[in-house]
Amino acid sequence: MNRLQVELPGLNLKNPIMPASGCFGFGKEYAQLYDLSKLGAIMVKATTLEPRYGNPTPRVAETPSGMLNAIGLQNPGLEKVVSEELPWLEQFDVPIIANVAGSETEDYVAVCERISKSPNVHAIELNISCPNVKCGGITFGTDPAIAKELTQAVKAVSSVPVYVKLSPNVTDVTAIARAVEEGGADGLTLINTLVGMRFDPRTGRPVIANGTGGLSGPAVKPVALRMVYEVTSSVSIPVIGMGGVAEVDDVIDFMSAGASAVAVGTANFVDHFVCPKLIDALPGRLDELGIGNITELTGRSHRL
Amino acid sequence: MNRLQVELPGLNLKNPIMPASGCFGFGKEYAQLYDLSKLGAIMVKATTLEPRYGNPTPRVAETPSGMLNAIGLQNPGLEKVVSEELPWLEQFDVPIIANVAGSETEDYVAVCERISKSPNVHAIELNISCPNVKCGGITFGTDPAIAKELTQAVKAVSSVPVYVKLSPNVTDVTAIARAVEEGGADGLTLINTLVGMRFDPRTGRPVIANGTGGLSGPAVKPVALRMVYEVTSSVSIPVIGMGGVAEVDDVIDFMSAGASAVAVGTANFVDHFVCPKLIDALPGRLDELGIGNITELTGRSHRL
Amino acid sequence: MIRNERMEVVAQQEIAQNIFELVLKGKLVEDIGTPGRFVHIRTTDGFDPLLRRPISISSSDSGEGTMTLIYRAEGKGTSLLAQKTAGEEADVLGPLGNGFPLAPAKSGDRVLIVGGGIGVPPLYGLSKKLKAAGAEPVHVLGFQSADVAFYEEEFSGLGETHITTVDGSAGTRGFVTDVIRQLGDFDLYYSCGPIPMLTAVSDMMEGTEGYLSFEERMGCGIGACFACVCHTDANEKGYVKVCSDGPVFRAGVVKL
Amino acid sequence: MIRNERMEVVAQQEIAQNIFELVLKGKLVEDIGTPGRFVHIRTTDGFDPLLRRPISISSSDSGEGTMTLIYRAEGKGTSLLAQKTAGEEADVLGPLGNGFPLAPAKSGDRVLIVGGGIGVPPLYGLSKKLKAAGAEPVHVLGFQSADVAFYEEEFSGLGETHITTVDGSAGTRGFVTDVIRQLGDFDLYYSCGPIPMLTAVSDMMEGTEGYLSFEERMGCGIGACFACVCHTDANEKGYVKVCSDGPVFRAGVVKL
Ligand SMILES: Cc1cc2nc3c(=O)[nH]c(=O)nc-3n(C[C@H](O)[C@H](O)[C@H](O)COP(=O)(O)OP(=O)(O)OC[C@H]3O[C@@H](n4cnc5c(N)ncnc54)[C@H](O)[C@@H]3O)c2cc1C
Ligand SMILES: Cc1cc2nc3c(=O)[nH]c(=O)nc-3n(C[C@H](O)[C@H](O)[C@H](O)COP(=O)(O)OP(=O)(O)OC[C@H]3O[C@@H](n4cnc5c(N)ncnc54)[C@H](O)[C@@H]3O)c2cc1C
Ligand SMILES: Cc1cc2nc3c(=O)[nH]c(=O)nc-3n(C[C@H](O)[C@H](O)[C@H](O)COP(=O)(O)O)c2cc1C
Ligand SMILES: Cc1cc2nc3c(=O)[nH]c(=O)nc-3n(C[C@H](O)[C@H](O)[C@H](O)COP(=O)(O)O)c2cc1C
Ligand code: FES
Ligand code: FES
Repeated sequence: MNRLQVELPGLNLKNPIMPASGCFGFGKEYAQLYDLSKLGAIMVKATTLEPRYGNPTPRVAETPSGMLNAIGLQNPGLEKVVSEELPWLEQFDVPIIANVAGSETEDYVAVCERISKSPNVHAIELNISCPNVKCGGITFGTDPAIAKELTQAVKAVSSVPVYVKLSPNVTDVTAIARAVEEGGADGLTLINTLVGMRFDPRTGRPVIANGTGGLSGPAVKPVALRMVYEVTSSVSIPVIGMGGVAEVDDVIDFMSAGASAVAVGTANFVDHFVCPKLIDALPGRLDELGIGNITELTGRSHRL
Repeated sequence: MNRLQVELPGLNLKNPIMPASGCFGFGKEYAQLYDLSKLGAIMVKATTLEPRYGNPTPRVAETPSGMLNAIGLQNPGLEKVVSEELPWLEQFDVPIIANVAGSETEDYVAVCERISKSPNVHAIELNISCPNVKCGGITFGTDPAIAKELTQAVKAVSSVPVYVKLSPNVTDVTAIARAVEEGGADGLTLINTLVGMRFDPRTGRPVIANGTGGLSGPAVKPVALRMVYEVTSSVSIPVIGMGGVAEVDDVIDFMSAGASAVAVGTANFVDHFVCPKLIDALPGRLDELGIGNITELTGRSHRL
Repeated sequence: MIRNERMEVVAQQEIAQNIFELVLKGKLVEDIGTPGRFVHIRTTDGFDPLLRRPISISSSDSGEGTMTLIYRAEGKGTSLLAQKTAGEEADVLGPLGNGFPLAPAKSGDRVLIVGGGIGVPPLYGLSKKLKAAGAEPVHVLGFQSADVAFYEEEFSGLGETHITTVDGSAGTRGFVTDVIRQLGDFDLYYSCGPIPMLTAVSDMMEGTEGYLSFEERMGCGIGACFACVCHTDANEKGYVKVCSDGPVFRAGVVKL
Repeated sequence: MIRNERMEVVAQQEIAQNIFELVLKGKLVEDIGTPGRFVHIRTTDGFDPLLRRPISISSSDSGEGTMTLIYRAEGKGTSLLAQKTAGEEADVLGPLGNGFPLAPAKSGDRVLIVGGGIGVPPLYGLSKKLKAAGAEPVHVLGFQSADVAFYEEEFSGLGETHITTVDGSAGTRGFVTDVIRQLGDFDLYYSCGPIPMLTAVSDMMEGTEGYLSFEERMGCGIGACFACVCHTDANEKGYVKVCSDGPVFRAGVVKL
């Protein structure tokens, strides 16, 4: 019995730790550092129908215990992802969660239909919340009705379960969560980044060329934990939690708050071995906490 | 000529630096440390109609580069504030901004009418955004129509200009800003805290007794700057910016983003002399930047 | 007067497992006065960890201009503090809080002093002063186990000293109350430690004048933020602030 | 192989105003190979500052197992790094990036090496290797002023060395291009420094084979996050990543 094992729609995870989308490319770079088969899953970089160059640089800026990014969904486009990136990942024994972005429903549908047929793609992560792209993304993520329709459209064509990635930049995250659950989502992932800015005090100009960027890292963890807690109180589909995870107790906290698994984004830039380290640290920490299987942690705080 | 001077509705500020509400009590404690007459203004602790004990403890928890609080608006109530706290502050040459909270329109109106007659109260800060109080606050702060009505009601009775304090926990902060501007607000202050949680990994329980708390400190600065930028792009009343200010360049950044003055909250707990230090550091920094009067900074990033 | 001073680290050593004794030098020491007050320490110049850490003043030497703190290095802040070595500086705000009142102790009084774990440090400075004032301090100090126990010798130098450990690895096995039960009557008592211990001690000593030192999560440390309030027994809405009204309260004031 | 190693600080000294020379020892040095590669350094164990700092390897000594970095302590991260003293550790990821190609330099070639400010360090290791390969390096190093200039002697030991400063406080007053203009023809050139300098140098050297080292804000430092892309001249959507495709590119590849 593997006490770290977690079963989710479409995903049989060796452990609940996976790199978050956009922080791990399509795996090639981190594969130089460690064996990707160790990971619970991999959320690969957002894929769009056409290749995208993304935003001008600077695209990142450091903030206290966090960072801003406005990459702008740079990616090689559906064709290349399906013909090169995903097949390359097949050498590893790890399920892939394909993050899908677009500007219109048709884009999303086209990408999901095709990418969900790739043999190692076990789930779709529907990115309706990317704050760094001008049109589309943001309305999908902030309007419950639109989010629900998109979910339905994608569910109709996807060959694998669909997880919808929620934006934290909303008044009531549970309203969106309930809407996409009604739309047929198999699970949720949250949070994406908080919209933020930084300025250059010398010039008064924004540091990020795009003006605004998405805030991530330990700074946002309290907001992420609160939203995971709220969302898991109001829907019954499973949640993959993320936002500032960097230490083993962060994994414990996200699961206590209600998450079934945990994604790690920014921390991969700070400690490039953070994912395997978390996986290695979990059994010992479970022992200290007197927990047998990690699944017992999920939603613990709701049951107190 | 005082190059740090800033003129705002009801407020003639020696300098743009003021302690934020709830982080400075009614001034007595910090008066042991330095002369309060140095400050541009003081935003005193939220006042409610009746005395409030607030939430159970623990009420604060540390987070990466930030903190959560759920004080729950503990305060001695209108009568005592008006008869004891405010008169005590009259010995200092500093305008007071009275932060007013309530659960219903009638509370707000009653407190504003009375407190605005105190001789040293030069402005009201209408707290429609406190995330730590169960009823009231949060709806006032997240619904544009309700926020507008409340503003109108308070404006009708207040003897001094009214600044409305905005919540960052909304999808579109500019919608609330425009609504309260239409309601007659003389100015805006932002941001209040972001709703967050922290858990105790040993037990899975929230660390803050109230469950959720408000996130403040340097961690939230990127979100605060973005909202100040957005709001000052869409209204024409002045904004007092806050959220994570701790260093002189934070003051520069908030003003570049559009703020006319800046409030300092959490940083008062980290460096108890931060306000006078910022005030002393500003002239030198303006020299370095080649800026004559500090008012030239306001909204600089919008003009680039 | 409350100062914010970059104090000089004179010495730091680990005196038990993860328990550090830190000697700091600076002007702030001049104003300490009574034992039981505390300081608020910033452990990094950055913003993580953000908040100051409240640590009791264990003892002070106004001649040398030094004070001694004893603390457990556990979380982020105290672990950083434990890395400081002689010659470096520490960012200290203080002295803060009220401290233990000495006036109630008359010469010849038999005074019970009860400490639990990391609540023990401020009682050392207290006991020294009581002894100097002619009182007879009797110490009961409770620890988890022998490896985290400290200052037994120092307290023994001042008066009768009993150690208890939960696992029996030093002194009597059990809790401080097991020992106190056997020590007869006292004119006065002082205690500092975890809430369950304070409750047990004050229940047992009911009828005797006593002073308890409390801990609560703090923001400002000076009374401005209302983070550290405790209900009083007086009435529903009554409260005190641990940082500025306390940390020491007469037994019975704070609702336990 | 890319390692994440806690390397030993062998020495650190300030060699010009706010310019530090840091010598680190560890296994990572074994894999450096070509000059011009960089390392990514975490400057605190906490989360503020959060990101690693990219710093070029100035030179390395595989016998000693050490490498030397030269950097300006300016912001939060580099200021923390500058506080490290011999015997402490630094958290280093590397070696990263491609480095300068040595193959194009033939024995006897006259090679121009142009550095600007904090772009100068990696050129030192490069020049040593070129010299060892029998080429004749000619250095033109531009600084703001004399007090932030460094390594003039070291470069002079390897070949003809010209210093320029903006304020004329050392060497020729003006920019590197003012000097290069007078140095005649070269077989090859290498340059590292601010973008305006790279632009001016590559314009002036048009027609000569050259290699330029770029800087861009980084997230991961290994090619995974797309933070550090630059447009290429090739086509609209073409790009390279400074961290993993670079930081060194043949002149003309990156759109300036
Ligand atoms: C008046 C007073 C006097 C104290 N005197 C001593 C002493 O002499 N020696 C000693 O070892 N400890 C003492 N403590 C407890 C000490 O403040 C905490 O152990 C310390 O703050 C924990 O910090 P950390 O970095 O180890 O933990 P972290 O887990 O990183 O702390 C996170 C946050 O919680 C707060 N916190 C955690 N534990 C406590 C606690 N028990 N009380 C208050 N805040 C806490 C921290 O201050 C910080 O804000 C005292 C506390 C108070 C209120
Ligand atoms: C490949 C490469 C090699 C470099 N080699 C050297 C070197 O040998 N010596 C040296 O002094 N400097 C070098 N730099 C620049 C160095 O990385 C920055 O000066 C440093 O990151 C600034 O950090 P800080 O803590 O001083 O500044 P902060 O202002 O605190 O930095 C804030 C953020 O901006 C980033 N940043 C700031 N300036 C730069 C910059 N110029 N380039 C990239 N990121 C930046 C930081 O990495 C950090 O993420 C190199 C940069 C790159 C990309
Ligand atoms: C550089 C960077 C790029 C990102 N790109 C994507 C993306 O392509 N798609 C997506 O859904 N989220 C993207 N994200 C958001 C992360 O997946 C994650 O939701 C967020 O960063 C919070 O987690 P963290 O604090 O652990 O980084 C990106 C984040 C970063 C920092
Ligand atoms: C302990 C604490 C108490 C607060 N109490 C109030 C309050 O009573 N009324 C209010 O409008 N804001 C209150 N705030 C919010 C601050 O005024 C400010 O808006 C927020 O903390 C962001 O600024 P900062 O990051 O500088 O702290 C409180 C904040 C803290 C940390
Ligand atoms: S800690 Fe702020 S009032 Fe006590
Ligand atoms: S820094 Fe991440 S791709 Fe270059």
